[in-house]
Amino acid sequence: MTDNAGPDGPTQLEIYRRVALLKANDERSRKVILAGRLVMPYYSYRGQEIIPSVMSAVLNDDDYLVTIYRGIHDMLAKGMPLKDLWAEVAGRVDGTCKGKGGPMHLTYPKKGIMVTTGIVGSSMPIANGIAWGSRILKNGRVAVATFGDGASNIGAFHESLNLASLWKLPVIFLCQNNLYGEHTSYERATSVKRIADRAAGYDMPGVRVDGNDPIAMFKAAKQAVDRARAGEGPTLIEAMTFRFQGHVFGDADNYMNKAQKAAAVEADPVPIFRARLISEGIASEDELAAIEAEIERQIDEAVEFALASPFPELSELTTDVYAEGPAA
Amino acid sequence: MTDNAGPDGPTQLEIYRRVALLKANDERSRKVILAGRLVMPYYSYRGQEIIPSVMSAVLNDDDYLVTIYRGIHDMLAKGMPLKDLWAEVAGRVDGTCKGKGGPMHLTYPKKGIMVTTGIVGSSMPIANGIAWGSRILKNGRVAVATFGDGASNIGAFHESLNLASLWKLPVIFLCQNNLYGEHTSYERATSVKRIADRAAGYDMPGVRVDGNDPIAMFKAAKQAVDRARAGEGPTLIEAMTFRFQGHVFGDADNYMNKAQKAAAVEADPVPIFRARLISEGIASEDELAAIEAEIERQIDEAVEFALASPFPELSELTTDVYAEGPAA
Amino acid sequence: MSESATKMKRVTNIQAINAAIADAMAEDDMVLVLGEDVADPEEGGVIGVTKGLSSRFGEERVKSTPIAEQAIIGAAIGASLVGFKPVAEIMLMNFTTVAMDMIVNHAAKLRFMSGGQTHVPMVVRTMTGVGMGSGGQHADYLEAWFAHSAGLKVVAPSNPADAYGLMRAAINDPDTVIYIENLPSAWTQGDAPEPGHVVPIGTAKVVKEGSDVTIVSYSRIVNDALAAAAMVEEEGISVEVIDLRTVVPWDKEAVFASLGKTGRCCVVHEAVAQFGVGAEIAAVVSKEFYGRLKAPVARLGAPYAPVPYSKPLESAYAPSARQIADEVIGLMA
Amino acid sequence: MSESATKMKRVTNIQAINAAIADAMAEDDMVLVLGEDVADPEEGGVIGVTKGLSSRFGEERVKSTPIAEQAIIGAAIGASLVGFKPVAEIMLMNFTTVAMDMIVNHAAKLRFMSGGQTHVPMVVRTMTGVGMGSGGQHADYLEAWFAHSAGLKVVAPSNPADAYGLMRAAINDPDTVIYIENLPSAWTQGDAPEPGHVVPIGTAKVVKEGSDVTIVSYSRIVNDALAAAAMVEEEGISVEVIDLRTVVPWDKEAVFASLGKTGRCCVVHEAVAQFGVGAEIAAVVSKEFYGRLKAPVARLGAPYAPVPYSKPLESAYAPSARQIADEVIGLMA
Ligand SMILES: Cc1ncc(C[n+]2csc(CCOP(=O)(O)OP(=O)(O)O)c2C)c(N)n1
Ligand SMILES: Cc1ncc(C[n+]2csc(CCOP(=O)(O)OP(=O)(O)O)c2C)c(N)n1
Ligand SMILES: [Mg+2]
Ligand SMILES: [Mg+2]
Repeated sequence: MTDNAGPDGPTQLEIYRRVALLKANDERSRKVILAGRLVMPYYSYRGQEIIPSVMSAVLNDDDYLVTIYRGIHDMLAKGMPLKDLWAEVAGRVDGTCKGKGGPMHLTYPKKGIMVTTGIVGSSMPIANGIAWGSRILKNGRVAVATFGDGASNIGAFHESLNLASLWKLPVIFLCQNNLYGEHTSYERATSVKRIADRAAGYDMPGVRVDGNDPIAMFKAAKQAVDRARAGEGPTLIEAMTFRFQGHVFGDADNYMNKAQKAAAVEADPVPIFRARLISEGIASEDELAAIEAEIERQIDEAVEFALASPFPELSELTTDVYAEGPAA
Repeated sequence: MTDNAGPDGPTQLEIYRRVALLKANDERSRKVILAGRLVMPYYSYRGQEIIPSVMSAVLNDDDYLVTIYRGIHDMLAKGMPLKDLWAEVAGRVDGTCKGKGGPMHLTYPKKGIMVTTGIVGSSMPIANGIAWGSRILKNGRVAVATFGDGASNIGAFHESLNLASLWKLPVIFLCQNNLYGEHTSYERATSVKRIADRAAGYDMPGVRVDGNDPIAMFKAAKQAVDRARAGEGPTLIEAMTFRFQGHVFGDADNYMNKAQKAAAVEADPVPIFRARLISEGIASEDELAAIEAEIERQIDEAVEFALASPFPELSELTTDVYAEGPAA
Repeated sequence: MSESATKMKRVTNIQAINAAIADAMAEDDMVLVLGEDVADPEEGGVIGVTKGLSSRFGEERVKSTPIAEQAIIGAAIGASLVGFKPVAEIMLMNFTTVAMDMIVNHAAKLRFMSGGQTHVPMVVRTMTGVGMGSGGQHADYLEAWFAHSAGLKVVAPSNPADAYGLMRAAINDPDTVIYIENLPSAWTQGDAPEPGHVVPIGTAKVVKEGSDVTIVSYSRIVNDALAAAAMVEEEGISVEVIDLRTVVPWDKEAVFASLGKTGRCCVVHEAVAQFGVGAEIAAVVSKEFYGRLKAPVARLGAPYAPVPYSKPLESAYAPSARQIADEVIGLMA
Repeated sequence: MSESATKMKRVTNIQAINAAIADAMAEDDMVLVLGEDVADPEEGGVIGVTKGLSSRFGEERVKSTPIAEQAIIGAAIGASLVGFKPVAEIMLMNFTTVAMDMIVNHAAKLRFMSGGQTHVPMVVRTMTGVGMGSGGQHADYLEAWFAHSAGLKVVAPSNPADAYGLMRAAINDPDTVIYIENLPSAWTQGDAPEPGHVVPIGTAKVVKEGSDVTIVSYSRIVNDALAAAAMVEEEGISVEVIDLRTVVPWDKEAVFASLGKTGRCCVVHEAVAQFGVGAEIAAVVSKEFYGRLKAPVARLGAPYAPVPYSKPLESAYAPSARQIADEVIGLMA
């Protein structure tokens, strides 16, 4: 029922627009932190930009996303406005969550970004429920749960995939396999060679794909989303990628394999994608440079907006706990 | 490294001795409850006798077992004395646990019966730790975790199999697939056709075997135990069987498929095994009848012993909470 | 089953809860039910609390699940986030231990962490209580854990009419409500609720008036408190019994009003006494009535130990009417 | 690292805990370590608490695990049952929510349920505390949950020397000990412990003597209590500060002795005040000192809300030295 076409030129350019935004935003985040303008726990996604950029190009605006602490790339790709995002990570009232959630709990239902969790594995059970709701409402929306390779070893993964398959839910389990879970390498934590192979244990399609290849990633994402929307059930996608930085910005990352890391950085998917867009005539150097310049400008604006936004009042400490206000 | 021989005659007779004990004990338990001599939540294992009888014939006395609420068959097969067992389910001081544990928490370390749990899935993570300890001590002992088909859908299953495989632990995951988890049929709860197939997701051997066939079960158990003892790591055994009674004794079991149940009872593995022993000349009718009579006698004795044993003192309410006695 | 329950004179707790969920589902398409064995092919729950619901409302709204409590609560949270009002069953309270992340890190906090953008209007039904002879892992009262977790509400009815009214309130509540059912008294009868009867969350009820001592309690053991009151009445002690019904937020006003009369307080619950809900109530009361109490606040709960199996021990585990009566008498000494 | 720590004059909490585990492992082959990232290929833990241990004692005794908290605690329980003394790390306290079944239904209860045949002498190390800017799911103090679960012990040191001494005691303890480390003060220095120094579980310490008010506290916030004591001292109020060090079993004798002098009590912890450990202490003290207190027992804890992200809110979440001081002043009014 789904064809196997890759993205056309305009779609690729659309994807690149996101990729460039994500990369620039990551670099700016680290710069702002290093400059001491902002203090926050920051989980860099540098190297993983292609995956969510493609996924969001395949999704509709009103499809749902449940993501994790390392998920700012997912959110930006899904359409979270830069200003709201920056104000939130700066802990200001103009943030998506009035500054109360922070970088690990950004939420933006207007673009379907329903939950960001800091608990490994917890995106999946919740995405199931959203997908169940979609199906009852027959609104055609699908839900995507993103998570890491490390998360594929925790109980919630297992329970979620079993339930989703049994219930044939319109959900996509998107594993971003960056080969590390905190300080632990893939092989030291995961007993199976390919996480995608675990899908068979749930009678669910499982596909391992090069998440840094926009064409391959597009095909895999499209197939999964089409399947979900057609009521055929969930898919597990294992998108291979790499985390260029340590687990949390500032850690020494001595636990990472130096050669493996150097090779991955050498094969940075963003400049490769960019070069191909030009070589294939999809966009000119000037066009891309203009896009990138515009992104920088928007980030400038967002950062300044965020840092000028006020902190929340202390009364916020006890609001939003219950609908009615403070209790007990 | 392991041959594929079935059990020899004496071993089969040894297995039958256990099978007969288990069956007689289950029937007696229900009788004693029906007669009102004992009140207890009773999870009948009738129909599943072959599995633990074979498994324990393959294990040594000092190998370990972690079992579940529906596990009295496992414990008897592993060597828990009848008197201690009956006194425990009767809540008396002469019980294995002084009456404090009860039928869901029988424990008997003298025969390696380390934990009986009432929480679905929880036998597995604990068995891993016991196996880890065995390996450190280099004592050659293996650990068996038994659990049901329903338990294969809970998170602890997944975490345990992954860890056991990664650590190459001397542990056997013995799933007794009786096609129901409480009131829910296998297909309504489990997304995969064969639980054994989930083993591939942990790079672990997984085998589905007819758990009611002593020969097939023996081969599977032997291979898994040999593998574990040889330091080659864990195995998942899915032993197919059927629960002749409802989930807990007394429930109406309308949720069970009548035809399926009738067919299973018709194919009761115990008389089949018994008849084969005779037809193959492994034992005579008289020998088996004598064994069975002796078992009945022992059970008589155990029941009377148990019911004559005193209840624990009220001071037991707060002992065994900490080593030092009552706290806080 | 459901329609009739509110037409009968006497109903069991099971019938009352069943009727409450059924009535809510009939009124509002957004009410869902999920949990192990809850649909009719599985007999509508281990003890039939949700019987008939899937036949009446369909298996898309009433879903039996695998044994997977994280998946159950996760699905309920997700559905909540897109506008549904799920009633999720965690069969026994001890099994919430495998779902605490979903309940406490997520359901309780999403409203706050999202700055009010999302919320989780689900109900978590769960059964517990000693008396079934099931030993150490099936009968704990863990309401203190949930009470300590801001963002959750906790209710625990003692009788069918309140069970109905609190369920209706819980389903309508915009936040997550932990709804605690006592298992051994599930089959106990009481007066039937009026259809549509709502017991507002946070409202206690004076179930017996009195002037000497106030007993504060909730869940099944309220009935023992009433029995204790009757016992001491014979000795001339007049006891007021307050059924909190809601543990969070507990009805301070009602408790304070009663203590204003009696000046003596005994908190009773089935949970372990140490670090239990009674500690919070005793601490608040001791402070609020500093210098005005006629005796120190008494607390009664289970001993600091797991639930034992052996019948005589199990029977002695939760405070008995006799023990409550003795405690009350002690307050008058 | 370990050998030197007890030779240095000043050490961090990290160094002290590291030294305690290393010394215990050197003395006893049965001591094991497991948890996420704990071995040296993973840098000996996210903040290096177990650094050097796997290199010194081998990867069979010091094992990094997958992200699977049930598997971690399960493995520790299993090893405990066959004679080992495992030190299991659950990186942050909020992640105990996925392992509560193993901890509460199993570790805490196996001794009791087996009638004393088995026991679980494991230590569960876990870090928590506000101040890292990590928001709602990484900084909760949940000791009240464990305290309410009979069969567990709970300790929470406030300084490196106690951290060392309590770890040594916890490893030697025949029962499960929940060992709570404050994350933001992990790098804070204090006097180094003597090698082999043991702080017996259940013993509080008077960290400052005084005669007007007793502050009862534990974990990092003891330091704020001391600061508060210094503040009010200037106003002529003499404060005694008790560092409980052990939450279960808490040292009633020490607290009662102090209150015998002061007659005024303020309990301070970082956990949410409502239904927190402070409630138990306040309830017990109010009863024990009925009629002898000079003021109602004060309780200070976090507000009834999740931990907020925004810095000014996060900073205002746990009670500050200033707030503690004000509360103490209030007690004198
Ligand atoms: C239940 C739980 N355990 C441990 C942690 C601590 N932790 C945070 S991120 C992380 C690594 C996760 O790795 P992976 O799933 O591969 O995602 P990645 O960070 O690589 O994107 C760990 C262990 C947590 N947040 N939740
Ligand atoms: C975590 C948890 N959830 C639910 C239950 C209630 N429960 C007890 S037994 C059972 C069914 C288990 O089925 P299965 O694993 O197939 O084992 P069987 O009883 O068939 O031997 C359930 C749901 C439980 N004990 N623990
Ligand atoms: Mg990763
Ligand atoms: Mg089964």
